[in-house]
Amino acid sequence: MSHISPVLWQFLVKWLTNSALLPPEASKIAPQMDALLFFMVLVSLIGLTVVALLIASFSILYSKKRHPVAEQIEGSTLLEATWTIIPLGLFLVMFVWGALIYFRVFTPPANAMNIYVVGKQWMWKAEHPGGQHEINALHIPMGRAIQLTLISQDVFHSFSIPAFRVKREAIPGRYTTVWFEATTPGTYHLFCTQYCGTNHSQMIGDIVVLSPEDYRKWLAESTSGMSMAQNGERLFASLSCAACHNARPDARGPSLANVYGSKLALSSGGTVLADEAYLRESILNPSQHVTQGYQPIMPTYQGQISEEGIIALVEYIKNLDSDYRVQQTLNTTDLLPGSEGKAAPGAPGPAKQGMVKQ
Amino acid sequence: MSETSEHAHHIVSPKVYVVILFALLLGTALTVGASFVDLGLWNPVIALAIATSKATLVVLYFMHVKYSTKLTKLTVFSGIFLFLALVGMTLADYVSRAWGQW
Amino acid sequence: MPDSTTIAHGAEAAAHEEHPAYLRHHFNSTEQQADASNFAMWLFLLTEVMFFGGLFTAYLIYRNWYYPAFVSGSHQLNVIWGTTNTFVLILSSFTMAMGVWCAETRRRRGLVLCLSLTLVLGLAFLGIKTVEYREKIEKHHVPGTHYSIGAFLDPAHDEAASAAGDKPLALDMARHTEVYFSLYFLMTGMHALHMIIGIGILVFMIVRARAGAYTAGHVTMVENFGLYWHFVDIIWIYLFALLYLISRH
Amino acid sequence: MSSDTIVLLPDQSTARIPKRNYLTQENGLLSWLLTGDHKRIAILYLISLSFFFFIGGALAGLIRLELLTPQTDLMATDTYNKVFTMHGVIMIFFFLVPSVPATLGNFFIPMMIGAKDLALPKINLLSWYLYMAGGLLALYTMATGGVDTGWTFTTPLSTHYVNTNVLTTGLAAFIAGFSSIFTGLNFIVTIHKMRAPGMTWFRLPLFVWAHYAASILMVLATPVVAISIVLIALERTIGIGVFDPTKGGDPLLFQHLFWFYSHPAVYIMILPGMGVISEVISTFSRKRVFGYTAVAFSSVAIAVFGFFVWAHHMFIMGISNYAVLVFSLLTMLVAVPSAIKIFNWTFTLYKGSITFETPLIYTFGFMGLFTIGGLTGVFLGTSGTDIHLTETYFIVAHFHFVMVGGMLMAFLAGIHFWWPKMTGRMYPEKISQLAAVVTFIGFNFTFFPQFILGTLGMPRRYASYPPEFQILNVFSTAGATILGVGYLLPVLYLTWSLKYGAIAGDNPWQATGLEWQTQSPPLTENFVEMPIMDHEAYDYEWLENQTKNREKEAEVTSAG
Repeated sequence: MSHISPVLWQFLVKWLTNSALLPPEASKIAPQMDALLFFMVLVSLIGLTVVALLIASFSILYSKKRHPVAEQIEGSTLLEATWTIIPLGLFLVMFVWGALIYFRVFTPPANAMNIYVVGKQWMWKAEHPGGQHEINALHIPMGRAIQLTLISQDVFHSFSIPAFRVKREAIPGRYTTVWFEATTPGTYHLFCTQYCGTNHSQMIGDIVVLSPEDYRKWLAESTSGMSMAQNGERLFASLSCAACHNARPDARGPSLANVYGSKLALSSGGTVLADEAYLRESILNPSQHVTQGYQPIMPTYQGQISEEGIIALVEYIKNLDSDYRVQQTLNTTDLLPGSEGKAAPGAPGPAKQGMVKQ
Repeated sequence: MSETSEHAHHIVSPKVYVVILFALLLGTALTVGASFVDLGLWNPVIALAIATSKATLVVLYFMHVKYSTKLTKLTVFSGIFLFLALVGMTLADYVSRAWGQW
Repeated sequence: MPDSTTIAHGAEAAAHEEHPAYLRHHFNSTEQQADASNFAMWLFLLTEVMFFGGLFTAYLIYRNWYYPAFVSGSHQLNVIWGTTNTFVLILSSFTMAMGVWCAETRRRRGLVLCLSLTLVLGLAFLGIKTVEYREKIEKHHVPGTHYSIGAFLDPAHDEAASAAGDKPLALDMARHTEVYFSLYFLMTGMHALHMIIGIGILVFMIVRARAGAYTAGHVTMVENFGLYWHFVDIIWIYLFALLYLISRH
Repeated sequence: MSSDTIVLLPDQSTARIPKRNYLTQENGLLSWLLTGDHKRIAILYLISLSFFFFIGGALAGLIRLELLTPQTDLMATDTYNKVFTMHGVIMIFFFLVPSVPATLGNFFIPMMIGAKDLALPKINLLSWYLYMAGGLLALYTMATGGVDTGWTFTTPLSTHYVNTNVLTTGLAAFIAGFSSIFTGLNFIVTIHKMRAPGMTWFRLPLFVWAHYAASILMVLATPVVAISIVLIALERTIGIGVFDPTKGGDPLLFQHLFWFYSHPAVYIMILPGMGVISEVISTFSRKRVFGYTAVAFSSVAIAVFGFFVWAHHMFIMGISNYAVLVFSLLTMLVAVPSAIKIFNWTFTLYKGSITFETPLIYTFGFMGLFTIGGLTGVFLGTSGTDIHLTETYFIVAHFHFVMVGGMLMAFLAGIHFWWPKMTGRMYPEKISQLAAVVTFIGFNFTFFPQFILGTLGMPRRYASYPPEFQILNVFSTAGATILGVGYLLPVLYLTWSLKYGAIAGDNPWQATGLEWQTQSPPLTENFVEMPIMDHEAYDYEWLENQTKNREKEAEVTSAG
């Protein structure tokens, strides 16, 4: 192989030994995705070969030398039908197969562990339920379903883990979710794949998959002392949410215990599933999500809580399984000066007092 | 439409225009009147229905589509169709987002 | 193949005819020329439909999302001005249609009169629109940094809102009235822009009509402009219904 | 050699370029700038398009150079961002969208249907001026600091988070959009109203059908992007809240409106190219296109279905899952007509009598590359695999296969095919065959590695990347060099041929289209007398009889 440039040869060998066509399969969905990909590559190769062979053989057989006079052929309905139906059938198979995978990637199982990810120019911030924060990195345990709840603070970003074959846009103003279950410990690429401005190509990081023991160790090492729900609780108190959401008989707001995951009847009619997105929306645009039997008196917190703050609140509300906790909070807020009459109807005032910028 | 031929240029008589004018004015009065009555869900439906019939009158008579070639009719139709496709398919996304995950 | 025969027929017929001065060299007959420009105008209107289509889509989506804001927003509009404007525009459409008739029947004075009336009515429409816009500007209902939501938080102290019996909106919903006014100004503004362009062409056409340019058999320009003017009218019919009326009661 | 070519040139010692033709009709710069002649406007477009193509190409070269190494060493990241944005804007709005329609379409549609000109010559000239205004504005933008939003102008990035020249670039695209609308409108009117006697719909060359389909897309889709650009501009200047999430707007709505145009735009780009392929493949296999009606209707089907697939650009952006299903299914449907076309072209070769001149070599290149490009499109239209592949180099490779591999190959095939008609002179055959092969090889070298980069997960629009992707990027950059040579060659030898090329005569390829039945270069009014179409499209027997009759006549006159 002396005639091949040694540099090129080195490169080739390096590439072939490294990773040939696909990144490692490190999640449960990856082999399924790859199976479909291989099927599609196979179909494409066959299709391409058929076309190439036909062109090549016709070119040889019917070149002017061999075949000086062309025979005029109008067409053939049978052939037209063949190459309409066969590709259509194959494409439909791909459609159904692909839709099944799409369905799996974006339908998290009920017991998934939820990690929040906030994208901003140009970093990823991950928030674990235990209160661990990470930037441009995500530590996750192997063999456990992880759901990511994504949001962006500014522009569109996209959270991509090629080794897991998953990707989801983080969009401003709305939660999106994706889930995966890592199968192999190791460190994998995290990319932002949606163009997001100057340092788009530096919005990268590491996904670190740990064995369950290592993960526990990591959790213990990187704890910030307060869980996310505890952070939320503090915020809940300082924003005086318990002034209304206190589960007393005369409460102006609905009780929030066990509200997560339930079907709520709205005063505008209709019911809604109280998920993360709903909780977030009803903090920011409360008048559109008034629970039946209550007045639309809650002020909006748009522009007053950071996305991380909202996440903490959402996480707190999610974990509320009794009114006892709220009433505890209430007792503490009662001690705060000027906490009475915060949510006076129609007055935008309370926001000023309860403002917490994280 | 027997009077529609490829080349005969149909001249609509002023009488027709006057009739249409009064129909349009009447339609406007009706729709304004209807808007002050609370009909719930029917308010937008009625308003849009009257607007559409007014628009249809304008297209058919003022714009001579009634007397035009098939090609013109097809053009108008394809415009409406694609307009509805743009609005409809985009709205379909927004409406079905509220249905939740699956 | 009727299509081909008619065209062939047209070509032969044209060969025996005297060519009028306005027949451009690449057409075979005046009919072909008129047909072509008429069809082109329709296609252009199609692009206009799609142009406004984007705005209508946005309007429908946000009306769905922020219904109370859209209701309160529309209560700030003046139905009397709106209705007057609708009448004005329908009348101008009528005068335009009559103008086309005058051109077709070769009445020069009638055509000039009709076009002038259309012009006056068009200007009247824009005048009323200006009055409406000024009202919005004074109340800080133009989206942007100076946008004010006072009228929606406290409707009792706002003339238009209290007249409509508005209840105060929650702060978050009141903020979304800005979306309503964004769309209001966009849609009516785009419509007004089309009116202004139309009026410019009208002035040009009146000058030419006085010289008798459109009453000698070549009416395509008048007809095409008529199509444009009627189209602008249709857009307004829908804008009037969507912006002023459907949330009125 | 004579048995493997169909080229039939007049006796070079006596042949002359006709004295009176559209090029010599009038002289002086003004006669060009104020012309209403569709052929002259086509030439104006050809020159200006080539200019923008090479600017866009130079930017592509810069991108490839930067990506030679994993670090950002050649330019800063925001410079890189500006470079790829301007590459996209210039290539899409100022090269690909107008490429075949504005040059070859403009030149040949009236000739093919036997008309003297397009229906609206002034509008045609206006659309060239709009194109130039838009193009120069884009260049001005580039010179005064550029723009770094990506050609997709994604909100809220473009409205709130960049402070580069979004407004002027948007205005440039807006103006170019109107140029495109007017071109499409002109074509539709012309094809409907200006056909020669006997030229029925099913006697139209497939080139005309393809342009008709593309024109529908131009007329109906472009205004939607125009309004979304207006909305962006107002959002940036005044701060209206239609796309701004903090004011209650939905940034996804912009994506809907944008892709409502920009997906059909892909078909605007490729359909005219497909038209070229039909003409070339029929001519060089001396056969009527296999399944004429199927090919004609598949063009229209692509145009119609093309409108209803736009949201497949948004599968992972949080549109509703039901919408994903619907749009994914519709995307599968739009893939079928393209497959039909490929097979019909292939079977046009069957029992033909094929010669391998340059246009056919480019056509074979097109068929191979477009097949790959089309099939990889199915990977992206399938909702499941789209998750992994979208926003990576896979998508970059995919659309370059379709648009550069497909469209540019078709454009070059068409330019070579009609060069003798446009200029009256032949291009040099040998070197142009070489150029076609070089282009094909260079293209594959450049873009095939990018598929693998994509499956490996390398994101698009990255100025720097992890080092393990370097080897494939080196391949790609090396290929781009070859590709560059492949594109420069035609410029050189085509320019050379303007003066030194062999005189082509009326119909060097013995093709059947009406455009070949008149002198080359044609008269300003195209035909001496109005042609009458009395045969089907691609009727080679008619052509032979025609030639025989003419020979007989010549014999009779010489004998007499």
